[in-house]
Amino acid sequence: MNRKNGITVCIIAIIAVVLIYAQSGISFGDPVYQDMDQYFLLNGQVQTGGNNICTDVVFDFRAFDTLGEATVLFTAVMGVIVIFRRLMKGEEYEAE
Amino acid sequence: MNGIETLTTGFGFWNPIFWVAGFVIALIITWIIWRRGEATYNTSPSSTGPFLSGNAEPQPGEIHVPGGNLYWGFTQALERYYAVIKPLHTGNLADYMLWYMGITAIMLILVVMVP
Amino acid sequence: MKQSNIVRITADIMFPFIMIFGAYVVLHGHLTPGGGFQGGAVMASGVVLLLIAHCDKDIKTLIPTQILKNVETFGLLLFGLSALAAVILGSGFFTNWLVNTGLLFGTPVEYGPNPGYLNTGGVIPVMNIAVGLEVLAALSVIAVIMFRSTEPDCGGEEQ
Amino acid sequence: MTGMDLFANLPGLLLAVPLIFAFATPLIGRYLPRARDGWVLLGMVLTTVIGLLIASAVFTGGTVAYTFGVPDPSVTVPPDSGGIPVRIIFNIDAMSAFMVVIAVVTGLCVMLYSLSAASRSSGKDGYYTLFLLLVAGVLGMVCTGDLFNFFVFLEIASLAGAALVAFRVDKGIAIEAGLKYAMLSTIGGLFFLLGVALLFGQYNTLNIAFLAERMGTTGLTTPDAVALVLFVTALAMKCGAVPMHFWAPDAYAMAPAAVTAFLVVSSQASLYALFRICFSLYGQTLNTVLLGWFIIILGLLSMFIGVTMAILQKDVKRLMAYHAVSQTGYMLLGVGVGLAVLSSPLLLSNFGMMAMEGGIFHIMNHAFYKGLLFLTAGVIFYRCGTRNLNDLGGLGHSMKWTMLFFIIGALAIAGIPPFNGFASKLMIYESVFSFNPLLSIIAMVVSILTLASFVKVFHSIFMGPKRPEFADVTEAPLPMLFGMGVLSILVILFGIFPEQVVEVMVAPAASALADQAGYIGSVMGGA
Repeated sequence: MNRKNGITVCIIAIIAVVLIYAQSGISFGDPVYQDMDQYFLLNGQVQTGGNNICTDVVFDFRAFDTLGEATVLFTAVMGVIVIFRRLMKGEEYEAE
Repeated sequence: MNGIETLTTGFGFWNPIFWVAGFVIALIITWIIWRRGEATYNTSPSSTGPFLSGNAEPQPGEIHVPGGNLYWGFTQALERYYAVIKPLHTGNLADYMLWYMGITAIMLILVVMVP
Repeated sequence: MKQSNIVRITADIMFPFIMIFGAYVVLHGHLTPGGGFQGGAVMASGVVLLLIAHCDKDIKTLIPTQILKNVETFGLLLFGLSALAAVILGSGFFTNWLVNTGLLFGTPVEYGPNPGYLNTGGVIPVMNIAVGLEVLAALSVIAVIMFRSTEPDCGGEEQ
Repeated sequence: MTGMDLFANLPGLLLAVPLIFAFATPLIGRYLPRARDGWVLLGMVLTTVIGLLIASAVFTGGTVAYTFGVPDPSVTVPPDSGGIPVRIIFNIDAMSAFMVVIAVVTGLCVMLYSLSAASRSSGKDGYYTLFLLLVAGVLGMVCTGDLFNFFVFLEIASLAGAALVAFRVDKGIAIEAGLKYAMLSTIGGLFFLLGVALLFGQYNTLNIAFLAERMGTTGLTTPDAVALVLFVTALAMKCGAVPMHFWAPDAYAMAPAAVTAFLVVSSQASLYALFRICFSLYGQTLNTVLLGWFIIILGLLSMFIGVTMAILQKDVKRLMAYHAVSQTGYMLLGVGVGLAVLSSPLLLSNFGMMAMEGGIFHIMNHAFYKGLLFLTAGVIFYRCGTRNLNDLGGLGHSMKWTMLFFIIGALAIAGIPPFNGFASKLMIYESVFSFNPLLSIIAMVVSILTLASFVKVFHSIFMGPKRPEFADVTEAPLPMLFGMGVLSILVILFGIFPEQVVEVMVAPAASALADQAGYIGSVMGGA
């Protein structure tokens, strides 16, 4: 058991160190390429009519992703409804 | 044969027509062998039925051969292999996670160390 | 377990304010920070507050699950159909077909600072409202069902 | 609305139809319960028609790029953006179209089967909703040309799959299996998202084609390599490659059989994404030999450990689940060989393309015959109420059609001619043999063991005298037989006419996968 805990700690440490090392290669706040961000800032307000560029990106430029995220939430709700439908009723087995 | 074409793999080929032809030829050979057999062979149960030390043969339905251990000999032969492999399938979510993270960690080391 | 009167009355008083604040965040999503997800979560927190304060009452009559489910479906269908309407109007899926038309949410906007006009943004406010309703209902349904299922005397979810 | 507009918007509708039908299903199930079965079937049929239309358009006219949110969806790069694609783009090339065909055909068969298989369960609204969402998730995963969009659909498919695994609560065992699937999928998805973030932070775009172009100009940086590892391990785990396969037997065994048949397709969508990222995103930028060998080793381990574990099993569906792991190994082996020789045009044209075609063809064949096998296992459980091989027996007397379908599926998975498994396995054996004979020999040994374990299943379930406890077992209901029948006809047809399938669908898919410049050009315009 102790050996497994040691391995777990080692693995997590390795992943953390490598990820920190990897992201240190990217300059935060000053990316090499900025063209897509600039496009949103310059054209977002006029093209979509919204003052809030975040919402413009989320609901216009990437609205399809937002539909996907809303679907994820809907999936979670359906999952909860399905799983809890008989947990409390004492019926334990169900034929396929 | 338009429609049934040969699947060429670059090294060999596969054509269902040839396969069917081979199947038919095998059937014909079987039939020839069967024809050459002894026609007067006694097919009554007294000569083909199992001889169970003089005991009555059990009715069909009384015998059930469970399939679970059909390859007992095979698993015995690979006992040492299975002794390693089987305990890995613990059914414990933490172990599953550990394997996934472990492979990720090994690959990360490989990628960062080997340029 | 019965909560004290202070908790119950405070929850009752807070509930409309939380809902109004959430609705504000949803409706002004295209002008100020926030949007459908954030405002919906705020409104759902109001429902959960009500749930906690009145847990001794019959939750079925307090918060009808079926209405919440219908609201959720309505929100998602509004989202999907407002995106699909663009296809019916002859352009691509998810095109912002209301913007700069001068109709509902269609006032054109100039580049640069402005005081923030509510009647802008095209389908963005429509989708914000749709997502707001969906998130409100979805989070509330999850909370209500899990809460009801863990109460031993309340019984499971009706199907 | 003109017909042209509708046709140009088919890729959008491919996702819109299952999603909107899924959203409305709870409402219809509540207020018009009689119309529900027809509603979900209509949704699935519409999705199938749209998917097949798109696939035929792609196979005849080349890659279809579809941009979301612009008046003309075929314009991928806005004229005023300075040559960068800013919106979400569906980039459906031959490989994606190939996966779409698999998903819609299997989905339709499984839906037909479900109409009677789920008739005894409660919570059918949730079942059908989640199934449509799973179909939508898989279709989104295989169509999208955008990394974050892929992550979103990965989440949808994972959550819907996990909820469906837990659908039969079954004393909580199914919920445990669903929880394992959900946890591993979520952790894998989050690592994937971390990789996406590493790429986005450097290149300021999420479009796969544009990322590939920018990565080609700057060369492979350390964050790129780390992101590649995160992608590859997360997707290899999601497709059930050994040694990250442990969730697969648990989840496949506890899910309803119809769901399992589609979960196989869901896993293969992850496999597709693994190939897509290795070939189209990283492609020539990195040392493909090392990555190719990593995938080959994963494939070998999957094949061998999967089949040897399968031989031990006493639960029909668990046994088949280990075979699913084992068959995934063939696909990894075939495409891994193609990846290992990608940088050498001579070797690629000698045997690399053939190996890739074999591996890709095997994806389709596996989806069909493994779907068929899981459906027959579901019929047996539906009629007999047990999946234990030791209790079953003598069902061949009363379930003749099921037995026939099982034989077809079992012979196909073992690679016996003239079924479809043989065609793709032949392609893999012969091409891998010229890469490295040892790999090919191992693949053949695994095939023999596969046949052996299916002989065991066949013997235990169908052979022997009729058992008294199953005396009143009758043949499966008609919709179930119909769903299985369609799949088995496909299995036989693809075995008899493999060359046509390879020419029309598999070879374009393989060359689309190997052709990174073509993939970039389809979005960015010009190669």
